[in-house]
Amino acid sequence: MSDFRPVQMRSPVLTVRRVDAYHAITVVAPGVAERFRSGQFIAVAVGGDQSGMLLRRAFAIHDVKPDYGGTVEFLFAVRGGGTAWLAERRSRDLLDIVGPLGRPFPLPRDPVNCVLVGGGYGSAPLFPLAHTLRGRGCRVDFVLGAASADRVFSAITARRVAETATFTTDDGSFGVRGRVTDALPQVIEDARSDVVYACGPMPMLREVSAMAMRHDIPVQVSVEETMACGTGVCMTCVVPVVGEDGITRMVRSCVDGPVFRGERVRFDDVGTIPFDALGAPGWKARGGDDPVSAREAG
Amino acid sequence: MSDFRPVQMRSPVLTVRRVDAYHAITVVAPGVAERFRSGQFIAVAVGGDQSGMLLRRAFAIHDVKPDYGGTVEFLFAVRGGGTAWLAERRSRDLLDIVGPLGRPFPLPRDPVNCVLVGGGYGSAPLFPLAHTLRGRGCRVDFVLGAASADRVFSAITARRVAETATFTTDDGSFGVRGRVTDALPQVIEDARSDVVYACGPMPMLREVSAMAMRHDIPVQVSVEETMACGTGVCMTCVVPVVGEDGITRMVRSCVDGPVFRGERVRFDDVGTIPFDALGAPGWKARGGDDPVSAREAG
Amino acid sequence: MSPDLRVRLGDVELANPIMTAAGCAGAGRELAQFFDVARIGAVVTKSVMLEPRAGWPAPRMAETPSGMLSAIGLQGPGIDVFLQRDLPWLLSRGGRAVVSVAGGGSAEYAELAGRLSEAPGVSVIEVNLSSPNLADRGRHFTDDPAAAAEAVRAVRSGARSDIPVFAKLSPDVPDLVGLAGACVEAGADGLSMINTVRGMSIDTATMRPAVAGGMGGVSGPAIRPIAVACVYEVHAALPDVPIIGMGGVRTGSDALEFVLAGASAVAVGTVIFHDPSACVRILREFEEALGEHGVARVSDLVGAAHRPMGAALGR
Amino acid sequence: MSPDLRVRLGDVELANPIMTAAGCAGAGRELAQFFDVARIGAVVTKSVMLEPRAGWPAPRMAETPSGMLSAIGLQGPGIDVFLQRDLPWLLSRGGRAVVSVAGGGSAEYAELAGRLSEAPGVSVIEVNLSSPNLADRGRHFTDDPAAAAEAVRAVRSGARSDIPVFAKLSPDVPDLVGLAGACVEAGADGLSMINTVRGMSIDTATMRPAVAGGMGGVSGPAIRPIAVACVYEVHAALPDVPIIGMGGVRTGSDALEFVLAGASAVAVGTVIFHDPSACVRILREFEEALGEHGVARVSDLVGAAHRPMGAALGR
Ligand SMILES: Cc1cc2nc3c(=O)[nH]c(=O)nc-3n(C[C@H](O)[C@H](O)[C@H](O)COP(=O)(O)OP(=O)(O)OC[C@H]3O[C@@H](n4cnc5c(N)ncnc54)[C@H](O)[C@@H]3O)c2cc1C
Ligand SMILES: Cc1cc2nc3c(=O)[nH]c(=O)nc-3n(C[C@H](O)[C@H](O)[C@H](O)COP(=O)(O)OP(=O)(O)OC[C@H]3O[C@@H](n4cnc5c(N)ncnc54)[C@H](O)[C@@H]3O)c2cc1C
Ligand SMILES: Cc1cc2nc3c(=O)[nH]c(=O)nc-3n(C[C@H](O)[C@H](O)[C@H](O)COP(=O)(O)O)c2cc1C
Ligand SMILES: Cc1cc2nc3c(=O)[nH]c(=O)nc-3n(C[C@H](O)[C@H](O)[C@H](O)COP(=O)(O)O)c2cc1C
Ligand code: FES
Ligand code: FES
Repeated sequence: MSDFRPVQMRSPVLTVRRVDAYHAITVVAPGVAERFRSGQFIAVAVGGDQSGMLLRRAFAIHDVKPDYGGTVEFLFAVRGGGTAWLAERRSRDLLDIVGPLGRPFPLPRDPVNCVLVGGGYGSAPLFPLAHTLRGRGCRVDFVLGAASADRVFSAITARRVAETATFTTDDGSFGVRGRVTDALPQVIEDARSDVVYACGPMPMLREVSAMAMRHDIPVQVSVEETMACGTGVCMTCVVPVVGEDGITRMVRSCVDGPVFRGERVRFDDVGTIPFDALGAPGWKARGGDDPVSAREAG
Repeated sequence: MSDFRPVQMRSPVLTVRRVDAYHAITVVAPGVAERFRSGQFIAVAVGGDQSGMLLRRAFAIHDVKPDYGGTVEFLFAVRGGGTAWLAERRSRDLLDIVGPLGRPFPLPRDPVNCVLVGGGYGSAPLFPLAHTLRGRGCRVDFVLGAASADRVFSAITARRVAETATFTTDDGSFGVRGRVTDALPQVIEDARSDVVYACGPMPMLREVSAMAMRHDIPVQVSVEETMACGTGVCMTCVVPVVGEDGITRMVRSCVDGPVFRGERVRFDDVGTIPFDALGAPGWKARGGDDPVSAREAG
Repeated sequence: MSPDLRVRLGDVELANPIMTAAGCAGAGRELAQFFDVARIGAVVTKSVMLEPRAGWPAPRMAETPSGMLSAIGLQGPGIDVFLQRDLPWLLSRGGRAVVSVAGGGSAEYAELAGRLSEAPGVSVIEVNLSSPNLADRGRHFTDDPAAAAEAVRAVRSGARSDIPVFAKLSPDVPDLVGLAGACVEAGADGLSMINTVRGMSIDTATMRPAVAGGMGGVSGPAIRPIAVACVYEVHAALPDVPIIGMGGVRTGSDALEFVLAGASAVAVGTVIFHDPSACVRILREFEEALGEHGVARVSDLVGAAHRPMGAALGR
Repeated sequence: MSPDLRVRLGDVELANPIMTAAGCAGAGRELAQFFDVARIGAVVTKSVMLEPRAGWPAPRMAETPSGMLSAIGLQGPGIDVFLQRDLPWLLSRGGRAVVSVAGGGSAEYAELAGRLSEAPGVSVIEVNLSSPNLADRGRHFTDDPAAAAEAVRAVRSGARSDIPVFAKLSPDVPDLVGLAGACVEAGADGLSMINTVRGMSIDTATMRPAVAGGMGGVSGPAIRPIAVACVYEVHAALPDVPIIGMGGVRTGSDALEFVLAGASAVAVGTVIFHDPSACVRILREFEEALGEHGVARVSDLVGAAHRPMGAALGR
């Protein structure tokens, strides 16, 4: 694997399945499959050639198989026009995909104990990660949560792959009633976890990161910010992240992420420009430097 | 048939076929089928729910059958994004169609001799017309032309339905080399035609109308002007037509047409506002009445 | 409990906020084939002029991404035919009539308003200010706030006092808020916006402009964000002036977007060409959206996007 | 025979007319994963400022029909990093650099131009005039032709004389032709247009503006007819001034549309987000379209839609 560059291709749909509240699409995409590392995502064009939906939709890669030269599976919930269109695809349709994109989950050098925490479809990228970690001799524990039973992800696979799998639902329809963060501390202690991997909504990632920090173990989170390009050129997907040098920067979650060290993401400041961020208004006094006006084009 | 109003429906596609250079789509559309009269058309939404193509595409109804409560067939050549999308439909897809639209071909009361002249896909509406005319005891003769053999329409059906069928192609690849207007005078004389029906490009209709007038027989033409709505509300599809009262008006080809008496269409003035048209600049002197400026919204 | 959909345009109350946009629904007759025109808030008619007008030659339109470019040139039969044929038909079907008028100068605007005031049943007069001002070399009234104000004043003085007058604005003006203020100052009871956005398409096959008029107006969903910005901005400056918002409304959610920006009513234009039943579908979707938000009165939502976070519903 | 695609922007010749639009391609590095950046006419960089700038908070974008609304706020690392890291990288790959600059006042514009002139390899400087003019309460330079002219003059005076300066215009101005004329008068060698169109989206779930900045800029195919109209109109008024046309270019045929309207070169922006290989695809389609028309030189087509019918090719 010398070439990590993403590729763009028209991939034939192999299968479209319903999985509880989700749809799973598998496409034949050898170039993507061979480059893929856990935590990466693909960006899918939606609506066809004359679509009014211009922007690609980002989906975590859930599974990669060697069949047909390499297939890639992603799962999604129907949300708006793009996912509704995807849900109507049939096998042999072509999907225009770009991938694999983004910074993957860093892997531990040693066979340590890993707890993987997922919320809703945020669980998707944790499955290939679990397989890889197992392959390296790591212990894997899952904590997967969702609003309701039909949104809990691949419970059977989770149980099969992991040492333990704990499930939580907001309505108690499956597993423990509550949130993943209610269950996590116990799992960390029982499993003597050395590292946390998490993917899900921002508030969940914030709490998981805080917990990991309290337990003094590293945490890798995969964030989700609205993305227009997925390839690093549009600057729409920024989150405030503290760098090695202690300086906060607005970094692109598509190329500098989506995986970040949890303690470096300034969750409380997501949706703002922290006053001490590089280039924030007044960051370096040049006299009367105003925030950019609302009519700003770029 | 007391209700002539068009209907709007989501019609399942029954079949999609290739017919030489054309695609033929049959949809299940009972409401349209039962109201249909020859010469009418349907307006089809293209590109799906989030399509960037906002305007419906107009297609002549080529065939209507009683199966499944009523089916409607239309034929088209791929031209731009809308027809390309249509060509990719498969059976069981739904098409949003509105129809039947427009003024149909008026039918003769008596069993007279009718010559039907079609250019390219303009032949489409002549087939149901031929059946209806035959049903009324009329003699039918076809003169069908196209650029090349693969664009000549349903030659076999034409031969079966009509007394005679003459074909012309620009390149001579089928029938006589030349245009329908080269063959028409002879057919009119041989068949002692009493009336001409024609559908095709404007220049063809102009010549056919002129010929019919020279032979002193009535001519009904079906015109094609770009249409945004097909239902009479947008005023984009106008052509200059002389009314019963001798006054030229810019009339809507979607509801006042597409079928007009050939001698009433001011073919030479298509694409202009004739100076003597109702409401033309200076038509009624009100002093300094300017043509509407180019920034005009409506 | 279903939400209260009634809205006020000046002194007039409409049963609901969804209406047609001028020039996109004739006077309602063609659309009545697809739905009952009495069910929507109002039918806004094609702009009526004093005399018959032939408009621009064809081609008059070109499709553009998520929109269209058109140059019709105000084709219409004139006020006499409108009063004899179109208006009575609409009223006979129980439709609410908002009549759009276009004139070449103040005298014409005043005369149109007077003629409409003699006829019974006109709910609102909308003044299309994007028609050419003959006294100013055919520039639009909207190009000059003073000229626009004069046209509004003419309509207001010619119209019966119980008929609200709405001034319809184009977005292609140097200072929209200033223009809006000038129209209100001149007696407009409300504002309609936006008219089409100036644009052009070139046919790459013929290498000529795609519509005979050269320039045309862009409409449809493509211009919605531009229209929402205009409504938002004018509502911020003139919060008490009712606005009929329009520009690319395709769904009930789009209509809600305009209401949140500050519109009291919402007109559907180009999307009617796509879906002749659009107005009733949008009305249904709009009502459902209100239900999902648990909103009791649509009027509570007008301009809600301007309120501080968390206070959007003003409760 | 394949058509001659070379075009001139002032004194600079480009191998072909297809380039990236500012802010939609970084400085080329990310796109180089998908194609060879040396193949397109030029890479127009994200607007560079003197200092690092964090821009607007997220959410910074919303999808709109056939377009998007964005409010980035000129995030960037500043000229030092640009000159050390981004520009050398682009040049090392054989890319042509058109560097966009944004300043808060004339002094900054002049300094940016000076810094760029010291570095080797800058082909053209594009002056983003839609940045806030700090001396005028943050209004944009384009809001005032005099301020725009001053910024252009500052860049022209700061820049090496062999580097053409292009002024980038916004369509939301009272008098585009007047503004364009003022920029040319002030020394602009050419014009780039259009920047994004002011717009807004409201999220109907939260009932708040969809982007953190409130107002944003609309881009993408939705605005293409607006952009074509601007290019057509300015080319009609200033036929000798080279124009870089942009706004919603998606296909080679769209690029041709801009050339026919009067553009000498064509930039691709938002569509890159949809298709990272867009520039090379569009270049190929553009070349094919020229072939179909039997055109020998792209320069023969610049402004062809202005010529009388039948003389479009000027032959
Ligand atoms: C790195 C990453 C990985 C993701 N993985 C998955 C996954 O595995 N499964 C899954 O179901 N969803 C995933 N999402 C979210 C997914 O991208 C959105 O659900 C999807 O874009 C919604 O598209 P839509 O057309 O249905 O919704 P719309 O609301 O119509 O979308 C409108 C626009 O907003 C953007 N958008 C809307 N919601 C989101 C969101 N939550 N995140 C980012 N952009 C959004 C869309 O891309 C589009 O541009 C992921 C997002 C990111 C950034
Ligand atoms: C009454 C009527 C009957 C028709 N019957 C047939 C038929 O039976 N078979 C057939 O193949 N075609 C027919 N046409 C033409 C057909 O509507 C166009 O070929 C089709 O709209 C092209 O769509 P597109 O998206 O492929 O092309 P595009 O060029 O991408 O279309 C862009 C826009 O222009 C309009 N347009 C383009 N060409 C035409 C045209 N020739 N006439 C009207 N509008 C056009 C489209 O509706 C659309 O709004 C008919 C047209 C009319 C008006
Ligand atoms: C996300 C984004 C960022 C942009 N950044 C800049 C910029 O930094 N400088 C600039 O002059 N224009 C900027 N623009 C405007 C584009 O260069 C271009 O003028 C506009 O988007 C129209 O072209 P398009 O429709 O092809 O995108 C930006 C546009 C977008 C969408
Ligand atoms: C074909 C057409 C004709 C129009 N005619 C008029 C008109 O006569 N008077 C008027 O005020 N506006 C007219 N408009 C503008 C619309 O009323 C509306 O303001 C504009 O199209 C934006 O709304 P939309 O995007 O929903 O169409 C017309 C628009 C179109 C597309
Ligand atoms: S999504 Fe465009 S930079 Fe990240
Ligand atoms: S197509 Fe709209 S009136 Fe004929």
